[in-house]
Amino acid sequence: MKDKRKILTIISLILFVILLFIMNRTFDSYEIRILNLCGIYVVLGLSLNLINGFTGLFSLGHAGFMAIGAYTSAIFTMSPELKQMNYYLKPIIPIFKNIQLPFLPSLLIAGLMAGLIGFLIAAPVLRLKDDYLAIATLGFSEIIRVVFTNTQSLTNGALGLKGLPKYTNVWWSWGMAIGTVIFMVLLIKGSYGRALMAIREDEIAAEAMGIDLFRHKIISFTIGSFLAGVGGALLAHLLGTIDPLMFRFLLTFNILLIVVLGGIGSITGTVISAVVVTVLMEFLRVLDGTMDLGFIRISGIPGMRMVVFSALLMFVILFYQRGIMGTKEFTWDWILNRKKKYTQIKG
Amino acid sequence: GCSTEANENADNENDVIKIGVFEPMTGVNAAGGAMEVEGIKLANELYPEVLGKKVELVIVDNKSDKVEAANAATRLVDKEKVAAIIGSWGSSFSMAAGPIVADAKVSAVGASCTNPLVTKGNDYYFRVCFIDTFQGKVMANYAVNELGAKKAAIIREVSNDYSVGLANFFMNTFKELTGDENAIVGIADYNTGDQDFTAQLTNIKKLNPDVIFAPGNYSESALLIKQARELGIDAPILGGDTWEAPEFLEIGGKAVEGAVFSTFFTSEVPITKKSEEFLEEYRKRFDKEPASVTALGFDAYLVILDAIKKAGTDDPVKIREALAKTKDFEGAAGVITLDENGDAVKDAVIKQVKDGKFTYLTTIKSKGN
Amino acid sequence: MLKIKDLNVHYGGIHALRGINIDVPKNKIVTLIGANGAGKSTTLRTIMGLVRGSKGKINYNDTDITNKETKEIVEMGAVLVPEGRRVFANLTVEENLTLGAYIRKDKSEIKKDMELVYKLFPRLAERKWQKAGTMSGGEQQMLAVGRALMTKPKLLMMDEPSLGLAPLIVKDIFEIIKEIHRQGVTILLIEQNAKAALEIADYGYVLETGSIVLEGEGNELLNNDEVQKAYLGETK
Amino acid sequence: MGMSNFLQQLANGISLGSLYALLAIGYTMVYGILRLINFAHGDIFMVGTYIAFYSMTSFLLPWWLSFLIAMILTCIFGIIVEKAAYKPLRNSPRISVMISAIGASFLIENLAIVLFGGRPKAFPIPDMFNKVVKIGNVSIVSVNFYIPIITGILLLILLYVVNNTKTGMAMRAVSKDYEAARLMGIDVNKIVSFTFGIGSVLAAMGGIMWGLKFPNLVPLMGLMPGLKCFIAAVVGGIGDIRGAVLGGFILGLGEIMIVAFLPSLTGYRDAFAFILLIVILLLKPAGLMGKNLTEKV
Amino acid sequence: MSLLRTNNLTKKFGGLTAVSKFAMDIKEMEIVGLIGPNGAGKTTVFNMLTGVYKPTKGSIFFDGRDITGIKSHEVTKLGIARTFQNIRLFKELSVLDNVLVANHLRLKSNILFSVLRTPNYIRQEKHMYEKSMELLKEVGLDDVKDEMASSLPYGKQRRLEIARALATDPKILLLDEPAAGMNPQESFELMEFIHDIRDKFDLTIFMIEHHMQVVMGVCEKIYVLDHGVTIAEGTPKEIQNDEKVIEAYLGVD
Ligand SMILES: Nc1ncnc2c1ncn2[C@@H]1O[C@H](COP(=O)(O)OP(=O)(O)OP(=O)(O)O)[C@@H](O)[C@H]1O
Ligand SMILES: Nc1ncnc2c1ncn2[C@@H]1O[C@H](COP(=O)(O)OP(=O)(O)OP(=O)(O)O)[C@@H](O)[C@H]1O
Ligand SMILES: CC(C)C[C@H](N)C(=O)O
Ligand SMILES: [Mg+2]
Ligand SMILES: [Mg+2]
Repeated sequence: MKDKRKILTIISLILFVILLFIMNRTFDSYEIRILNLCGIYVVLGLSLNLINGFTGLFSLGHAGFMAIGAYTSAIFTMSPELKQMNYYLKPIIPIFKNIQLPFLPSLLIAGLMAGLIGFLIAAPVLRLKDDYLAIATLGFSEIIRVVFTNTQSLTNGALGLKGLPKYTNVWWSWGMAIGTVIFMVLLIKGSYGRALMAIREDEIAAEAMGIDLFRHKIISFTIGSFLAGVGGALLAHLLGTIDPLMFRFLLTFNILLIVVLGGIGSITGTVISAVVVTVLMEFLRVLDGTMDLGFIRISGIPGMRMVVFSALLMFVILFYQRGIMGTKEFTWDWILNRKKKYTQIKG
Repeated sequence: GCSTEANENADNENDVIKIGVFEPMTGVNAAGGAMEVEGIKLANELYPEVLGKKVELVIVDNKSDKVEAANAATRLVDKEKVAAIIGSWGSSFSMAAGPIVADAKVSAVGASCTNPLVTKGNDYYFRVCFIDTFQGKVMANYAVNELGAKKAAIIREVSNDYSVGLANFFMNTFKELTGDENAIVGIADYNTGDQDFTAQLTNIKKLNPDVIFAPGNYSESALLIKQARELGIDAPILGGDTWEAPEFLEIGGKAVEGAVFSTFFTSEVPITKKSEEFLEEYRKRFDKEPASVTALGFDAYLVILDAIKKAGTDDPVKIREALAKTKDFEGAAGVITLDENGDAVKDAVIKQVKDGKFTYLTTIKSKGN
Repeated sequence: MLKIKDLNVHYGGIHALRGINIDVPKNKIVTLIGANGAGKSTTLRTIMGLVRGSKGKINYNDTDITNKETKEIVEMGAVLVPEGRRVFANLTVEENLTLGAYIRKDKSEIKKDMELVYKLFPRLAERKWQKAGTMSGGEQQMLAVGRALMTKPKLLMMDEPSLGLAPLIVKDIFEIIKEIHRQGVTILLIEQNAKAALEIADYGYVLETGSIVLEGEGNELLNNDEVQKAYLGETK
Repeated sequence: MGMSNFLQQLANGISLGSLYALLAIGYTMVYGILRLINFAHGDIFMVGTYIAFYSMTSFLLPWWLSFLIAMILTCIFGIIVEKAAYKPLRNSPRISVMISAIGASFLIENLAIVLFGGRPKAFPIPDMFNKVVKIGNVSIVSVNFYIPIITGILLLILLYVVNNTKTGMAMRAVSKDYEAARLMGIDVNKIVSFTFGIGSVLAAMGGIMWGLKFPNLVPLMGLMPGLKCFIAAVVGGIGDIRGAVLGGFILGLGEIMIVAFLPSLTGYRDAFAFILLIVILLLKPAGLMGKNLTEKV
Repeated sequence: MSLLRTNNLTKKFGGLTAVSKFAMDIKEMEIVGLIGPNGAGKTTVFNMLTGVYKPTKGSIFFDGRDITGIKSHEVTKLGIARTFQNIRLFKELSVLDNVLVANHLRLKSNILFSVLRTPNYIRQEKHMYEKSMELLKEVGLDDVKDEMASSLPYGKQRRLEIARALATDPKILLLDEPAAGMNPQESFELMEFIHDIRDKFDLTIFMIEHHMQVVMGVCEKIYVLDHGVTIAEGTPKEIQNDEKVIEAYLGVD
C-alpha cells in the first residue's frame, strides 16, 4: 500500500514535468510568464506557511527577506557594464563591481543571505508573540526596505535596478517549487514538523514536552527566510526590474493571502491557491482595460481590478474561514479510497 | 490553444494596429498620467487610422510604480503584441520599461520623460521632449541671470530618477555660472509620499539661500512650498516640468504664488499649425487650456503614426527604423527631430504661478544645448 | 419556572442533545448529572442563549425564551456560572463583581450585595485589587460564583462549581448554594460530585450521550443502583 | 544649531507628534477592546478626510458643519466596517480577524481609488487654521495649536469613560471574554460598535486635522500614518490611552529631530518608527506604559 | 534514594509570597501528594519544579543535580514530565500526534537528516510510533488515535495528557489535579491507573489533588501547603488527623 503511493507520487511527478515541458513549448511568452509567477508564488507561499501556518508565528516580514534575496542575486548576476549603467549616481562599492556569477550560485547566496538575516532577526524578535511579533516583523521588513533605499552604493537606493538578466524560466521557477513542496512534505510529516505544529498549538505545553521553543522557532524562521530569499531572487529575474518600493507590506500581504486562502497549515492548499490567485489576478486585468463584449464596450476603470480582487478576498475570509483546505492535505487515499468505494458500489 | 490564438492575432492584424500606452492612472502620479493620456486619446480620435487600418490604443496603468511599469510594458509586448508604445509620465517608469522594450524590439516613445538615461544606450526608446541636462541648465541660468542668485539650496525627491537627475544638472550649471564651487549651500532630501518637510526646511532656512531648486512630484512640491512659506522662507523656489499640474495650484494655494519652473509648451504661444489644431480641438472638448504634457502625448502618438506610415508596415522593427529617422516633424509642441540618442531637441518654456494660474514668462531657445 | 421541551442541539455533525425534557420548579434545587460529554454544559448554554437549539422549546416563567438574546435572559433573572470560571482576567476582583451587576440600577443594593459576597468569600475581600487572571483556580471559581450572585438572580445555574476546589471550600460552596436557595433563588446545578449534589437537590436528571435516561427525587436517585454504580463509585 | 532654530524644530516635532497622538488613541481604543490591530483604521481616517473634503467642496457647506458631518458619517462607516468585516469572525482565531482587517483595509483603499480617483485633492483650509503665528523667531501655523488641545481634551474624556464608567468597564470585560460578558447581560455587539464608533470619530478628527496640516488627499493617505500611529500606540503600551499619546509625541519629535540633527540620515526617517518599535518591544515588551501580565499556567 | 528535593523554595509575585521556604524530598518510586486550599501555591510549586517560573529563592535538586532555574524543556529532558491543571493538549493534532510529539526530545537526528529520511531517522521514527501506540493502548485511547485531540471528551483528554507526558520517558511524573472533572467512579479508575503506570514504568509520582479519596487512596506521603507555607507533611493517616490541616483544608465531617 505504501509502495503503491510512492509509485503514484513518482508517476505524477514525471507527468507533471512532461506537462511543464509541453506548456513551455506551446504557451506564448505572456502565458509562460504567468506560469513562472505561479511557481514562484508556490515557493513564497510555502515559505510563509512554514512560519505562520505550521509554526504559528505570525510573521509579516516576508517582503523584507524577499528584498534581500532579490537584491543579492541581482548584484551577483549583473554584468559590470550593467552595474555601471544602473549605478549612475553613485558607483557600486568596488568589491562588487566586477563580480558576476551564474544564476545557481547567485540564487543560493540570495537564499543564504536572507536566511542569515532571518536568523539574526529571529533571535531578538522571537521573544515576542502574536500581534507583537507580527508588528515587529513588519517593522524589520520596513527597516530592510528603508536601508535598501538609502544604501545607494550597494543597492542603487530608491532608483532600483533595471535590466536584470531574465534567468527565471519554467524550469527554475517550477524546479524550485517542486523542490520546496517535497522539502516541506518531508519536514512536516517528520518529527520536526510535529514539533513545530505542537508549538503552534500550545507553546507552554510544547515546552513541557521537552521541545526547545527558541531553537525550533529559529529553525522555522530561518528556513522560511531562506526560501523567501530564493523566491525573491526568482521574482527579480522574472520581472527584470526591482526597487525598494516593490517590497512594501503589500507584497507580504499578497503572499499571506495565498496562505490564508489555501488554508493556514496546508501544503496542498498553498500550492492550489498560489496558482489560483496568480491566474485570477491576471485574469481580472480585463477589468482595468476596455472590455469588448461584442455588442457593448465597457471602458475599464483603473483600479477596478483591485476592488473586485479585494472583495473576492474578503468574501473568502468571511465565508471560508479555513481556506480551501483547512489544515488538510492531499493524500493518495482520497483517490484510492474513492475508487474502492466506487468498486464496492459496483460490486 | 496556441494555434487558434495565432489565428485570432492574424485576424486582428488585418484591420487593427495596436499602440500600447503605459501611464500612471493611479498612485501619486495619476494626475500626470491622466493629462498625458488626454493628449494621446485626442490624437487617436483625430487620427484613428493608418495604412488603412484602425489604430487601437491599449492603455495600461503603471500605478506610479517602477515594477508595475515594467510589468505593464511586458504585458503590452507579450500579451497585447502592440506595434509601438507610448509612455510614461515620470522618467522612473520609462526607465523601468526600457530594457523590456529593447529586449522585445518594440519601440517606445516617451512624451514627457526627460531624464537622459531613458533613451541612452537604448535603441528602442525615443522621446518627443527635451532632456534634463538642458532643463537643468535653463533653470540654473534663470536663477543666476534673472534672479541674480549666488547661493542655492537643493531639495530632492530621492526616489525619483527625474528629480535627482535634474537637481544634479542644475547644480553643475549653477556652480559653473557663479564660478563658485560652494555655491550650493545645502541639499535636503525627502521620499515620495512624504508630507512633512518642516525639519528639512528649517535646516535650509538657516542657510539663507538666494534661491531654492526643488524639482519633484507636484503634490509633494506644493506641500513643501506651502510649509516653506509658513516657516518664513522668502527665497524664490524653482522647479521643473512636473509642476505643471492643476493639483500643484490647488494644494499649494496662495503659497505657490511666484513659483517658477521650466516646461515644454504653452498655449499662449502656439508654435506650429499642429499646435493650433491641437489647441482648438482640445478647447472644444475640454473647455480649458491644455497642459504641456497633453500636447506631448498628442505628439508622441503622431510621431508613431508617422513612422508607421513611413515604414509601410506594423512590424515593430521597421517602425523603429522609421522612428529613428524622424526629422522636422511638425507636432503640437514644436518641431521634432530625433537625434542619435532618440531625443528631441526643443525649446524650453518658463512659466510662473500668478493669480493661481500658470502664466508664460519666456521661451529659452535650445541652441545653446 | 423553567421548562425545557424536546430540546435538540447540534454542533456541526454532533448531535449533542437528543430531545431532552427538563422541568425546574420554582424555589427548588435541580441537578443534572452525567458522564463527561453527556451534554450537561450544552443544556445550560442553550438555556442562556449562547448555543441555539435545532428543535424544541425553552420556557422561563411562562415566557418562551428559546430565541431570546442572552442579555434579555439575564435581565429576566437567569444567570449561569460557566464551566471553566471565565472570570475577566484583566479586571480586578472588585471590577468583576461590579460587572456582575451590569444590568442592575439599584446602586445601594449593589453595594450591599457586594458586601455579602465578600462575606461569603473572605478571600475575595482580601484580594479586591488583584487582577482576576493571576488568581489561583479555586479563587477564580469563587469569583465566578460571586459575580453571578451580583446579578441578583432568580434562577442560578452552575456548571460544576466545585471543580478544582479544596474540600473545605466545596463544603462551603454547597452551603452557599443552600443558603442562596433559602433566600428564594431557584437553582439548576451540574456536578461531577454527584453525591453532594443529589444530597441537596430536590430533583435530579441523569444525562447520557444527549438523552435523559433517569430522573427522580434527589434521594431516590442517590439510592438507585445504576446511579451508584456509574456515578458514585460505590461498587459493591 | 542656533537656539531659535532648535525651538523651531521642537515646535515642528510637537505639532507632528500631537497629530500622531490623536490617531494613536483611536488605534489603542479599538485594540484595547477587540485585541485587534485594526489595519483599516488608517483607511477610515482617509474616508473621514474625503467626506469632509466633499462636504466642503461639492456641497459647499461651512467648514464646521462639514467637520461634524464627517465625524458622524465616519462613525457610521466605522461601525459598518466592524459589522461587515469583524463581527462575523467574533469566534475565530486572532489571525483570521487580523487578516480580515488587512483585507478590509485593502478593499477600502481600492474602492477609494475608484470612487475618489487616483488624482490628489486639495483640502480647503479655513483661514482660522491657516494663520502663521510668530513667537520670536519661531513660526507656527495656527492649526498646530488646535491639534494638541483637541488631543488633550479627548484624552481626558476617554480616560474618564474607560476607567470610571460602567460602559468602560464593560468594554474591558468584552476585550477579555465575549461569552462571559454576554452572561453578565452585556450587549457585546453594542459595546463593540460603540468602541468602533469612538475609534472612527477619532480617526475622522485625525483625518481632518491631517488635511488641514497637509492638504493633499490621496486614497492611500492613510497607509503610512496608520502604520506609524499604530506603532506609536504599541510603543506607548497598546490598550493604554495615555500610552498612545506618549507614543505619538515620541514618534513625532523623534522623526523631526533625526532630520534636524542628523540630516544625512533623512532617508531613514521612515525607519525611525520601526526601529523605535523594536527597541521598545525588546526592552519593555508591553510598551512604555503597559503592564506585563505573565500568563498563569 | 532521593530523586527530587527542594530547599527553601520561595516564589514571590510582587508583594505576594505564593510559596515560602518549601522543602520536600521525594524518593524513587514513591507516590507523593501535594494538597492545600485554593491559592495555597501548589501549582506554583509545580511551575517552579518544571522551569515555568524561576524561583525567587531556594534550590531544586533532581537526581543529585541542581536544576534551579533551568529552562522548561531542559527539565523535561532530564526526566520530569507534567500535566496541567487546565488541560493543554495540542488541540488540532491527532491523538497519536500528540503522543508522537512528546518523543521528539529524544530524537537523535538533526533536521537535515530528518528531511533526508536517513535510515537511522526512519528507525527512530518507527520506534517512536511503536512506543506511542503502546502508550495509547495503555491508557485505552488506541482506538481513537486518529481523532483530533479536541474532539475527545474531558476524561479522555486527561488520560491523553498523561500518555503524552509518559512519552517523554520521565523518571518522575507531576500530575496537577488529574481527577478534576471526573465523577467518583472515574476517579476510582484513575487511582488504579496511577498505581499501574507507576509499576509498569518505574515511575515516581507527585500529584496535586483535591479529591481526598484519590489522595488518601494512592499517596504514600503528603505535603500540605497553606498560604505558601508547609503546614504539615506525613502519611495520609497523619495528615487526615492533623489539626491544622483539618482546620485549613479538610474541614470537619
Ligand atoms: N463547541 C463545540 N463544538 C463541537 N462539539 C462540542 C462543542 N461543545 C461540546 N461539544 C460536544 O458536545 C457533547 C456534549 O458536550 P458538553 O460540554 O455539553 O458535555 P458535559 O456533559 O458538560 O461534559 P463535561 O462533564 O465534560 O463538562 C460532547 O460530545 C462534546 O464533545
Ligand atoms: N503569574 C502570577 N502572577 C501573580 N500572582 C500569581 C501568579 N501565579 C499565581 N499567583 C498567585 O499565587 C498564589 C498561588 O497560586 P497557585 O496557582 O499556585 O495556587 P494553587 O495552590 O495551585 O491553587 P488551586 O488549588 O486553586 O489551583 C495565588 O494566590 C495566585 O493568585
Ligand atoms: C513627465 C514629466 C512632467 C515628469 C518628468 N519630466 C520626468 O521625466 O519624470
Ligand atoms: Mg460540562
Ligand atoms: Mg493549582
